Amino acid sequence: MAIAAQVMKRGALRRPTATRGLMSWFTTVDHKRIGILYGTTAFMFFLLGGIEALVIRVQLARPNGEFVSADLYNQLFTTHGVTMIFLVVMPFGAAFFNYFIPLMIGARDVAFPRLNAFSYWIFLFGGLFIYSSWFLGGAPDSGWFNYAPLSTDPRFATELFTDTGRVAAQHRVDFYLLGLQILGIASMMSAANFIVTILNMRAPGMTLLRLPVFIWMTLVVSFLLLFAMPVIAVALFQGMFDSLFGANFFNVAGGGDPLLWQHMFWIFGHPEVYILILPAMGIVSEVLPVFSRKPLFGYAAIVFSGIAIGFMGWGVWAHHMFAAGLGPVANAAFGISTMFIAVPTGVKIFNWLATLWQGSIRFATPLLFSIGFVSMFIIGGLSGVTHAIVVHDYQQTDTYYIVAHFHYVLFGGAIFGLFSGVYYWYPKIYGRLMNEGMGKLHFWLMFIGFNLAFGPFHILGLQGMPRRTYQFYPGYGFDFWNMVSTVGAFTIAVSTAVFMVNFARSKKNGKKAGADPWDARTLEWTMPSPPPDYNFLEIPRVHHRDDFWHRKYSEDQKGRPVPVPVGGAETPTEAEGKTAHELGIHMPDPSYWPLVAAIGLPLMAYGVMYKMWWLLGAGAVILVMGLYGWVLEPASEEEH
Amino acid sequence: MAEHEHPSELQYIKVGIVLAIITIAEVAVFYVPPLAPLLTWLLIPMMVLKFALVALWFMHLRFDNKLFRRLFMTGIFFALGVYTVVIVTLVTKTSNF
Amino acid sequence: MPPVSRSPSRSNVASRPDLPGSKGIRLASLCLTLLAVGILLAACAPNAPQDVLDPKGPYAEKADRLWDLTFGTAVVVFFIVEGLLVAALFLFRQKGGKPGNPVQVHHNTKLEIGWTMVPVIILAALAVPSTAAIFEFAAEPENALEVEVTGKQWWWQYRYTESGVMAANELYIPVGRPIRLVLRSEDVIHSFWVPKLGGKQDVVPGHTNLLNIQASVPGEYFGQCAEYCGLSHANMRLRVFAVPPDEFEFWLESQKQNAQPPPGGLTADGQRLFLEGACAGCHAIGGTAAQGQVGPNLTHFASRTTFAGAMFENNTENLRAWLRDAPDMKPGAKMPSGTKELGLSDNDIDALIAYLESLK
Amino acid sequence: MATEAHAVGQAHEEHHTSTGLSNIKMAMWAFLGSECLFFGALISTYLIYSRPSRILPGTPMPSDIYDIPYTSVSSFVLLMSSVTMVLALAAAQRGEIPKMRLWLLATATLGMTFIGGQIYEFTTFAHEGLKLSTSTFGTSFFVLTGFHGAHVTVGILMLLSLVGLSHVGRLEQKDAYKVEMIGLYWHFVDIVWVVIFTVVYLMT
Repeated sequence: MAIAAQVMKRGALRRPTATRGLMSWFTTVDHKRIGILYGTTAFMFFLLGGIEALVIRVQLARPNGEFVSADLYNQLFTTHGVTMIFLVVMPFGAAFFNYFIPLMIGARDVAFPRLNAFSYWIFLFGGLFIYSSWFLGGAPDSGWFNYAPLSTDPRFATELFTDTGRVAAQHRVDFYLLGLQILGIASMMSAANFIVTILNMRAPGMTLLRLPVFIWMTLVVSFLLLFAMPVIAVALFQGMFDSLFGANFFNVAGGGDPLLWQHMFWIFGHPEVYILILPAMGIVSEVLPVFSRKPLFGYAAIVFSGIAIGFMGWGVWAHHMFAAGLGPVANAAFGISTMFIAVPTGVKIFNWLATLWQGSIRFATPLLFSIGFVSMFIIGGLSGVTHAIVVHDYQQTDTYYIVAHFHYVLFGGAIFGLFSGVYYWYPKIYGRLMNEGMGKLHFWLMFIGFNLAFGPFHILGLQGMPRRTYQFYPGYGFDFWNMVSTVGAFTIAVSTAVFMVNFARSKKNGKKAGADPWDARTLEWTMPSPPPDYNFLEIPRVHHRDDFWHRKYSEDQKGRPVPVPVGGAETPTEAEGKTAHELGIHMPDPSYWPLVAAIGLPLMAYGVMYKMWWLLGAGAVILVMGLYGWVLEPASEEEH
Repeated sequence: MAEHEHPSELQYIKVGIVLAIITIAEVAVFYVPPLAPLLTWLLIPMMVLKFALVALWFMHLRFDNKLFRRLFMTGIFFALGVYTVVIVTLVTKTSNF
Repeated sequence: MPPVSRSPSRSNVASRPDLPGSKGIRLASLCLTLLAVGILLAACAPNAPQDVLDPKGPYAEKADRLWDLTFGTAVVVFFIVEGLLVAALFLFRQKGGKPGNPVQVHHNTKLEIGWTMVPVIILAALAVPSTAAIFEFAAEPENALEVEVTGKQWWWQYRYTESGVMAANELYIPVGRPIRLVLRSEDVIHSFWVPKLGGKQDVVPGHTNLLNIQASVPGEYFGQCAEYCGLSHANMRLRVFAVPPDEFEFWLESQKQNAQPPPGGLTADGQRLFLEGACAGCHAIGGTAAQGQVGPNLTHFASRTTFAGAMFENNTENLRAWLRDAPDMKPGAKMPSGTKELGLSDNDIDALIAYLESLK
Repeated sequence: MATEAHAVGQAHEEHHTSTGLSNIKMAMWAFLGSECLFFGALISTYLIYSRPSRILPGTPMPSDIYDIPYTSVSSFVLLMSSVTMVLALAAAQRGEIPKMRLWLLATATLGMTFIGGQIYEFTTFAHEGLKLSTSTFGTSFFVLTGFHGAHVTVGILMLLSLVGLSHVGRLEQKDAYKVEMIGLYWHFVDIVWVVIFTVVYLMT
């Protein structure tokens, strides 16, 4: 009892204090380091998802491809989709959110630093859990939208032919059903964390309408996550009950309805599309003004159109189900709502164009990727409008035309935007600039490779090539463009290699960046690069949108910028090189508990999947003990 | 600001008594056969009232900053919106059952 | 502009050389134009039997007209917007590597209202015919021929409602008459699609979906399952044979007949094997004791040009390979492997082939 | 509210936030807003799946199996636990720790009574032939009420943890916000049951 009381007073373990060294990465609660962890992990998964894509493209380079079996192909396209959406684009966005929300709003950390670390570890373990399926009987093979009952009814599990006869491959889809639940927990927690951070941790004077657009888009994304994740969580939960415990949610023989899955999936799935694209839109909205030396045109319109997209995104989900037989009334209603969601997106594009117009445009790599985003997103947006013609969508849906559309939105859009962010913020994160020549090489290779890889999909889809087919037959006119696409895919792979070399070399050899290499506009550029662990020596007081720019420049009568004599970034002071502790700034201490508690979740998931109840119990105990350790940790600086 | 006057314990207990009375009324309505056709329209308002009483008084939404109310109402709004459409489309869809 | 060098970073900016952007822009616009041209070319691609842009019936044509309208609008918008983008990049690029001093324009309300309203008007104009078409497509056509379609992993079963004629994978229809398809599934979700005759419609277990198709020209039309349905989704194909009405009636009459009894010899051996072995458990043959419902009805098997989900041409060689080891030819096939699972000898297989080929 | 200048050393601004509102309370309300979509999905599923046309013939119908008086009592118990919860908070805010502890224990006890009742109800239904896999009714009923029961159970654990904290002096007047947060969760779980009781049980 005495020991227990002692533990409850002092915490079970001493709080770690190291902020350097390998171990410190496991205990860190610094939003910047967590951001780097997110980014690195997302990039690792990007490589895995990319390898899957390359295998797919080799298989489809020629008709009747024999490179992989139908069984392996189905696993590959499923994991490729799941990886790129849940393990690449979402966490890549989260990497930037983590690193830059506090820096851009003038805060020292996020609202809940340990919760932030917890989200990361859950995300990592969720991703590893899904990938562990490759070693445990095969990866999920029902496609990323995992339509019931193919996915949820064990009777339809893939039949494998072995020496002993036909064997059903069990549990493959369970990795999807349980893994995405784990990832969903991470997303919801970080969403709540970012919402509170953005609403509550702003520097004095940083009113909502002075927030950088990237932060606005983050806020919208966080709300979308907050409200969309529960819907898929329930669908996954129900699918899990069908798959493992014989429930009837999607089992027709028991009265269930497979369309319920589709509704729930797409109620989540459509906001998810905006979850994936809005961060990139935010990045582009930061990059274009900096490299055209003009403020973002129509700030309010861009912000409100972002919010409008967030709302309208909830009213279009059934356009993924036009061919499911919902009836003409539902199809008409969703067709019309889908048409009009193009409007706020169009507004954004026009405002970006107007930002460039009459600017002084500098073709640095971040700008090139942003231009790549805008130009490719226009194509994706326009093909999106063609889907809203419902009776022609009956032709388009489930063909490569759709695959083309969403790759133009998610690769041409999201990935280009995210790479723009990498090049833009790399000097802030690592203190050195990335090599411009290699950056431009990367851009052009990726831009050309991307259009070669995905442009032909438009044509293939309209020629009638359905998606998710492990082979196409000769004589359908699909041969040429498939080969072109494969060439494009490998061009993208080469461009990614260029990026990796550039990234690694620039960390050592890049030109020193200084605080403000781009003559930028927002607060993160006021501090040294890389930023000290406490971010701001002094919490800034904000007077303007683009506050940092206004510190550097005033305007003459014509509205042209005139340098202010004493503006600029923080100059090195006696504070440089000193830790937060030495400066008397209280920063939250590292903690073991987020990592410990997060380990419990995948264990619980394995326990449920294999019905090893002891493992479920053990995982739950680890989770609960981790949370107790967390709550009882000495609350020296951080209270909750 | 976050500081505000909380209701007294007596008020909480009064709210509790009202909640108890509504619950009794709900069950009573359920057992009166002549009211059967109206059952839904009688029960829904009582449910909403109970919901509102707990949220406004016990959860302090009545006294707290309106931001909290908005956060909560957004969730309710989205839930009502999307799930109503789902129920309507699935129930009206021609089916073998 | 006076030299600015208060912070070290500022000079950093000015000294960075910039590659001329215009070359890249030209390259990019070339790529984009090629892409647009490629899509247009796809419309007249030869040997594309599933080409959406080559409609051969009123439903597909109606959708195609709406596509032309929308795609045309999209192309115009594309060139305007991308053109503005390229123009901005070209006109307002930094010259001589020196940062310019642009006027700090923040917004322009009139302009912004304009580019909000113009898309609204364009989209509203597109929405009207699009919405009307949805209801046209859903309406039940007059004088329609009804066919019940059942999707199964991984083949199609047809039953002509009026005559009760059963068929698999290959659908005969009369030219010029609308076909009302009643779609059901016995296992997972499939999607019935013959691009040149109409759009696709999902085949959802537990639901009965409806789809109208019609051919205005005689011909052989290709189609395939469009909703991912498991291992052999890629191999769940179909053909539609649109024939003149009198030819169709002739076909229907012949399909109503029971199978001819075998003349004897190898064919009779084949029938005996078929009826006594595992075959009859899954397949039905009209006029015999074989009434299995799992696999396709084989009463007029030899009259079909393809088999196994329209995957293989119906010839002796393919049939032999199929009977030897179906799962090896078609991943996941429910049809047992003749050699590994059913223990059929080469002679057995020859007999079965002889019998199947007699089922005209 | 502290609004000192942002001097060096004023690092962690727990007490002066941009909106003046508590971080953790805002996060809690965001979470509860999100929970509405969780329960909304499960309740909607139940509404679709408990329709007579969906339920397989020969399996129990809702009207056959519900014991309204019994459920009314357990619903009443859970409803009253909200009263004790809010009284615990009032005591905590006044710093009356022993009184708070008593009310927390009362709340947890009422919660456990409710869970006990639910376990009994589930067993009875199973005996009468309604299991998870019996029909869509069984499936959607057990998953909805079970999911709610899991929420109540987590709530009970948190209430008991609060009691534990108060025993070792880690829950004082200044920590009343901890009681408030767990109270918000508890009330939410309660109002979800208000909906379930009406929509699932009474409107059959």
